[in-house]
Amino acid sequence: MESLLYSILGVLVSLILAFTVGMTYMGLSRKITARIQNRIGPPFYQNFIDAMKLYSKSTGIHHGVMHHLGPAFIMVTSVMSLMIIPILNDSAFFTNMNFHGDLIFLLYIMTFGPLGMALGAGQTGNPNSAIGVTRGLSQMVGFEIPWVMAIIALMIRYDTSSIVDIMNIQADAGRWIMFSSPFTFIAALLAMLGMFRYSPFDIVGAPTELASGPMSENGGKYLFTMMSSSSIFAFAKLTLYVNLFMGGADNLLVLIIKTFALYMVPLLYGTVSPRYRTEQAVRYFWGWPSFFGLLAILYAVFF
Amino acid sequence: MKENKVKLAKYLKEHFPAIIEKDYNYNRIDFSINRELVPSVLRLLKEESGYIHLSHISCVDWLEEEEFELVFIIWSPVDKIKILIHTRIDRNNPVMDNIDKIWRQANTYEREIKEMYGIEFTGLEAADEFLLEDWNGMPPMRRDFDTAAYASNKYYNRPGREDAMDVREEIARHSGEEIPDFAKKYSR
Amino acid sequence: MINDKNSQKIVDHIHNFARKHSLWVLAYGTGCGAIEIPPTMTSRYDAERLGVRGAATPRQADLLLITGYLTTKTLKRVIRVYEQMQDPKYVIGFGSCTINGGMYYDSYNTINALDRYLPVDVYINGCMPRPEAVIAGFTKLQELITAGKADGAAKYKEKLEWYRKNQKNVIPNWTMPEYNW
Amino acid sequence: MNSIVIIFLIFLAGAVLTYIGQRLSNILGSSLFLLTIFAATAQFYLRVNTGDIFSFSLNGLEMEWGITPISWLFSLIVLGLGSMAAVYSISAMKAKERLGYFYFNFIMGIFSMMGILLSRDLVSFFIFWEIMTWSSYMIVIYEGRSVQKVGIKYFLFSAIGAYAMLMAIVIIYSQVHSVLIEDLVYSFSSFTLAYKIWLPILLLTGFGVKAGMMPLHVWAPGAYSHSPMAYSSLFSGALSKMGVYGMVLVFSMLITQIPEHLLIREVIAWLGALTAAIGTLWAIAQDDAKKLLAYSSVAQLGYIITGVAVGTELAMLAAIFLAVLHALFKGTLFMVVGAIEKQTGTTNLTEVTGLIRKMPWTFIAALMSIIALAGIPPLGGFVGKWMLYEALIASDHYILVVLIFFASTAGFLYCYKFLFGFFLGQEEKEWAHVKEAPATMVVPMLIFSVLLFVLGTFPGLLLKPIDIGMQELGYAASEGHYWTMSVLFNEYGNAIMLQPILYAIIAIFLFFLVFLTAKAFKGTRYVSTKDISSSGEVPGEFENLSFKENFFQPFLRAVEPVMKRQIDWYYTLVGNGMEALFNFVRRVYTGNGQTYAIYAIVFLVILLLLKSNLFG
Amino acid sequence: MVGSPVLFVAIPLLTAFLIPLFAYIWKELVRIIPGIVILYLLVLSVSLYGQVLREGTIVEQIAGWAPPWGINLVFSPFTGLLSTLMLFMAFIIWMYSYRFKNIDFEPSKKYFILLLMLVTGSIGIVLTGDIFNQFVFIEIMSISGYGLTAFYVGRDSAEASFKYLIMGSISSMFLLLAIILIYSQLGTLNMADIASKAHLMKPEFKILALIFFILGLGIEAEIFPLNGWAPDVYSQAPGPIGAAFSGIVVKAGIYALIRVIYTLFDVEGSLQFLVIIGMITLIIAEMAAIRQDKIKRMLAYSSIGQMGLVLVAFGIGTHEGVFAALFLMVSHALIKPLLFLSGSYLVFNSTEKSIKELNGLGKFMPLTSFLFALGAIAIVGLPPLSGFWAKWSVLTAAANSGMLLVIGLVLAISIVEIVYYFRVVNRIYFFKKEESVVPKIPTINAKFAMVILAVIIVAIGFYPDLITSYLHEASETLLDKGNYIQNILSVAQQVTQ
Repeated sequence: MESLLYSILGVLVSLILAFTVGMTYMGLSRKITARIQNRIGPPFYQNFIDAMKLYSKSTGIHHGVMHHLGPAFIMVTSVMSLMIIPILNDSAFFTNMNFHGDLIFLLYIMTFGPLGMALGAGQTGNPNSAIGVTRGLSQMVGFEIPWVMAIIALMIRYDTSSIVDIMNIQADAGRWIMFSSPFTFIAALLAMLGMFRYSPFDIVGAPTELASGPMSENGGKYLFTMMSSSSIFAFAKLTLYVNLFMGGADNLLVLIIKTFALYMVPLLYGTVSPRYRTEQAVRYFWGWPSFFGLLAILYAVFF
Repeated sequence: MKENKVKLAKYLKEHFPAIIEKDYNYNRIDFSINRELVPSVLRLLKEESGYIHLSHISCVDWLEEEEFELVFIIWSPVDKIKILIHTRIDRNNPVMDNIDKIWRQANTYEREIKEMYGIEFTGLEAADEFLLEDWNGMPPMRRDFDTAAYASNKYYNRPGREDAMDVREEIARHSGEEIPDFAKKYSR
Repeated sequence: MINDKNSQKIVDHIHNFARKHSLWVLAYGTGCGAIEIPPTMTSRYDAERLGVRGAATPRQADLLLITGYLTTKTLKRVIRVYEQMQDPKYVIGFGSCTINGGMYYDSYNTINALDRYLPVDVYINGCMPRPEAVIAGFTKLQELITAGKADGAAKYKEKLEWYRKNQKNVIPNWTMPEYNW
Repeated sequence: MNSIVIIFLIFLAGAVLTYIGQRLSNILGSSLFLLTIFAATAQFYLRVNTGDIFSFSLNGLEMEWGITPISWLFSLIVLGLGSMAAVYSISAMKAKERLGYFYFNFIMGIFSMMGILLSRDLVSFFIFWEIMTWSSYMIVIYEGRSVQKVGIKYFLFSAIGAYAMLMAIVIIYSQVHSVLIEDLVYSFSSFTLAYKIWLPILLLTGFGVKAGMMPLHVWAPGAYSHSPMAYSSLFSGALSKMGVYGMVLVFSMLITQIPEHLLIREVIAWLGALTAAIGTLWAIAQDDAKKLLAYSSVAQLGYIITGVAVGTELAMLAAIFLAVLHALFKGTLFMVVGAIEKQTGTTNLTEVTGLIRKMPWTFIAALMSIIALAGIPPLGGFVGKWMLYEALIASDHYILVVLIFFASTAGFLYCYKFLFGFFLGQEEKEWAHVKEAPATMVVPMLIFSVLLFVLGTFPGLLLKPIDIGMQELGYAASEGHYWTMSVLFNEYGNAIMLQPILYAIIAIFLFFLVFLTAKAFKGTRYVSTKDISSSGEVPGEFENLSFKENFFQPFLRAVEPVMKRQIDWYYTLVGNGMEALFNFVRRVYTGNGQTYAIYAIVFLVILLLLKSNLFG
Repeated sequence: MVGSPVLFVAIPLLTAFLIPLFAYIWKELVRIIPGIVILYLLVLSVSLYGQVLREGTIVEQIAGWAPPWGINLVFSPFTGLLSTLMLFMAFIIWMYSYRFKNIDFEPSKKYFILLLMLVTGSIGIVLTGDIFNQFVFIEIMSISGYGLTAFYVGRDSAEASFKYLIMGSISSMFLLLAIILIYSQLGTLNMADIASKAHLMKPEFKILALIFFILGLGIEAEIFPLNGWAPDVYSQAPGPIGAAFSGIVVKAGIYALIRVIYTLFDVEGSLQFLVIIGMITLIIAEMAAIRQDKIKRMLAYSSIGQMGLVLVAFGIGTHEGVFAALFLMVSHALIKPLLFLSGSYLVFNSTEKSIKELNGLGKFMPLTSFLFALGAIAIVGLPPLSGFWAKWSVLTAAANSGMLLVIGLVLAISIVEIVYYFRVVNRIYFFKKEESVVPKIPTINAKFAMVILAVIIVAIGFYPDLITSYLHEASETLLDKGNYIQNILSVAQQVTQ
């Protein structure tokens, strides 16, 4: 009973943590982008203000049940992913509701959100939304390939499908998987570029082309929910990567440093890249990233 | 260039004795002809002489002469010669032959001219509205359309513009050019 | 406790603070003013430091920016866009064309005073206003929001009939859906 | 009389009576139709126990009908889906012509499938197999002239498969001198190596055709999409499972007895995975919902084939689990398409839009089955796919996992296309009149949706009978090791509790739903889909803003090299070559008497010349 | 003893010559009398067959001459089965062609005379135990066949008949040559006697005789490449005659060939030769069939192909093989006439007789179309119809002898068969009817005849044991050559004693 209470508490705390950290990262990303573009840029807490404003806006309309459910779908995905991913190494309540979480389960629960959002976006009837959704799904098919290859390589190498086990193995060996299985890490990292949907893979939102795509009919609370869920999801993904490849974290500070370092990769890559077309993006992921994924699997099988 | 223009003029003269030619510098040559023959001239030029590109159709309102002048500008990428075909039509009964069977893009120009000048193109198939929405007065580009009066009548005019000078008079004074009669009524 | 007047005041204060520092702009790029927006947003003048940011669709936007003359044909669309925006919402008129018609005062198809048709919170003078002026306009709007005076949307709802009469005056074929939120 | 025989008699008599009854009156025909199927179903579940045997001899062959746990399991699919599809087809086929013909073949279809499952010998298996083929062929060509090419194609491939199977059976008979399956299994180990290889291959060709395995699948899209939807659900859901059933038998009984290094398992598993991938890609390219579902069926059967072919305990468990689920969700989806076709008159995804508010129950059924199809937790499809991945990884088929994962992810694309095309998007004036389908059509779909949900939450309900069936096939008991009521253990001993996950999902979902609605509930109103941000333009009443054409164009452009040519093209090439050959051969018969006389003389000369070679 | 085998030859011949006389009494008798005669013979044959099964082979001598010298008729389980089958088919055909096309008095007289003679010839071939006598019967059969082919007045049928005549005369010539060879060597014409003395022949002569026999009988048995006449004849003769050819005449030809190969000589390699030539016949015929656009020609090629398959089955040489061949013969003799009979009503009023004209007749002639479809399904060997069991027997027989290639080829060819039959069936049911075609509803007797055939096909399909025991008995008899010789020659001994 006590452990259940702890874990529920842990989930709540890590939710708040994820929201805060995720929002800050988003704000920082705007600041960093601005600095790179020789601007002052908004303050790092700008995203909190935006979220607050969106929450305070009236949400007068919906286009039907699925439109209403769409943001909830995404939120469920983010929270579920966060619940499964352990936040810290060997922590009493920061393991969350982790049930020796299965990586495959994670793969699938992560697709629940996009599909839900796609349904929501679909019912708005805005053609831009539908176009954005088709792009997003196509891109997902693209980056899931190297990503799943990396995960399979991990599972082969370490004979487990549990995140906690992988973290423990790294702790025991004293070596991050990032270094012991470099190909796996490269494949996963390249897949991450697509996951975060920064440039050059920002074909889903593409404000100037698609009027922000799937989100184009969502304002107010809908947008707030989407925004916060994407922050939480970003944090969850970063934590997952840290857990899998960078040996997890012993305390929150280390976690934040590691995740931020990882977060810089898609962000900095994005600031200097123009946008891909959809088929280019898809083919990109089936090129070098998948090749590295294949190398990772071969490496895992033979060594 | 020069020989080509001469040859062209001769060629057109052979087929259309009524055509009037006026040569300009460099690559421009103008022809005038009555409106019934315009489609034939255009078709001949397009299909026989290689003038495959219709650059524009333009319209001039000769209010005093009670006529509209239509100018068809066509161009040949081979000869690099620009031909302007002028034709005049009656301002009180503005009807012209539709040429969008010769050039598909003529349709757009014709719709614009129809809306802005009220010239009917026989057999023009197009949606009812092009640039103007819900317009049912005099075509606005005709010179006898008084746009200032229309605007002040239709739109709310914020007070405070009264001290505005008439720029036109100032210019006339400087350059010594006379303001034509028909423009005088716009002067304040 | 929540419905308490004082606590409502605090909540309003926080909300206004958030709204003030997060203005999402829907730039309706009519006329020559549209070209002034890019310098305003990019590195030279960087309006984003004020929390001003472009929004892609009316549903997400707070601020409608009319950047120049409006033909009657465009006015129809602008009204539609304005009505699709979610409360609270603000309008900034941009350049002398929106104020009194500017150089198009005698055109047969441009309106001369925007505030007859939409509730304008702030006008920015000039033909065209420079980015500094634009930023000054944003700052002015922020002040108004803080003071709680940027209530154009409320005015629009209040005087809807008057606005409608004016709109219908210049748009003869009124086929638009009714404004209903 | 033996109860198995009684079931068959019910079916046969029912089929004939229904045909006659339909001639007399519509109601009589329909009620006889339902009565037959339900009577047989009731008879089967109430009176027949596993282990019942009925032996007889025909044409000097010992034959046997009986029921094993594994066939009992597949009979769930056949009779469950069959009876639901029957209920559905009453309304779906209303006001169509030649109903007697349809009902007759429908009953014959179920009859033959039950026959296949109940056969314990190869000859009656083959006979029922062929009855199944022609009865389904009859329904495929129900629509008339436009589908006769499709019908010929279907029958041709079925015949190729069936004759491959017949050849195997004949060889088996000559070797074993018995057609009983158990005798075959018993003596298979004493066959020569060549027979050990070729017999399974021949049998698998036969089953592979019905299961739509890769180079043999070309009939499937046409046949699935052109039969009446009431039958398509049975066709894709149950009939194709007969191929899977046969494959399960072959892989668990025969292929276990041949050396591993022959790679038959690998080849078939790869074919299955390729089927899944290519089928998915083609499904994405379709604009017609029927075609889309047909290709999707091919793809889904690809997973199942892979699972069966890999053949470890977990893989087999996953494959059979997926087979049952595929029957449920694909059956539902075909029913959904049928309902939409009935209500709107078309199944073109680019035409129909925005039915969600007009056909909400149909939408719910479609949504549930799509979620199950895509394998998203918490519905049943996830459990099956999860087990399949675990099994493939545990048995060292890494590239296969990637391929199947690709197919499954790309599957989202057509899933979304299906839902978006029919139910979401702009609500056009054209479809304003559409009403919800009649209750008899909706209820079967909803029953299946609920079943999908239940099986996703409590997979143990289904895994238990599968486990019993697999023990019959010689697998070790997996109970307690792989599953309990709702907890799944994987190969590494890690567990996934499905119920808590499900509850968590529902809880979070409700929380955010309340969060979104509670405060501004009064303020939030429905506005029509014409009221969207379209740059201020007001869409006209008949102005179509739907995004439908070239839906996944960019993606298809990315995969263009793979899809340049359909396999059909190669078959057409072969077919044309054959036609040319036939045409050439035909010229032997010139129609000229003198030539024939010369032939006779030439024949004589040849015989005389070769007489020492020919005759001793 | 219910009757003598002699009656099978004597009665129909007599009737055939008497028919013109009956016609003077009452014109309808021309049509009725043949039926009564055939029916009587059928009953006789069935009862004789029963007796034979109980008591053993009946050998009947004609005119009291003992077998090696005189002519004798053998009614064994094998020949009895065939003669019963033929008479049954003859009866069906009579029933069907009673008032077929309202044949006028004069033509109908000819028609039934020729039909009776055709039946006589065929049964004679099967029953006779004398090789020269068999030649005579072949001539009777052929000549009536020429006549029936040219029954319709017209260029095409005359041409077909002429082709048949050419081939027939080649056949007779080589048969005679073979007979002369044998007689010159052995001095006997009795089959049993030849069989018992065959080893005395010089091998070269034996093989030469065999080759002549194969050539001569091959023409009647329609083996490739001697079957060029068949499609023309089948398609130009009246519909029921096509049925008679495929159901009766070919069977007689096959019987003669088989008798020569199985009983007369025991030449090594002849069975393999049968398999090879049968396969070639099967493949070429089916390939040709798929490209036909006239329905009867298609059926004819299909029939040739089936005969090839029968030869293959005989060529297997085992008991199972012979059993399979007989099963196939019976099954084919039931199905192909059904196809011919229903098919000829389907194209009854059309001018071209092409497959195109069958379009959409399913709606207008439901029963006929259904029966045609049933026949098509049966002949391609789909269960649960009799064709399947026949094919099954052939395949198992081949498998038991290890002929895997044969199995593969037969099955591959079956797919070709499916294609062309289903094309036709699809046309019947799913195409739009041609405007020019006027459907013709079959007469009641024709319907009855076809339904009887269909019922038997379905019955055998569901319960093949109906006929298998008879077939086993028959194949036993064919294979037991010693017994055959002994049976006949013992009669001779009885006589001499």
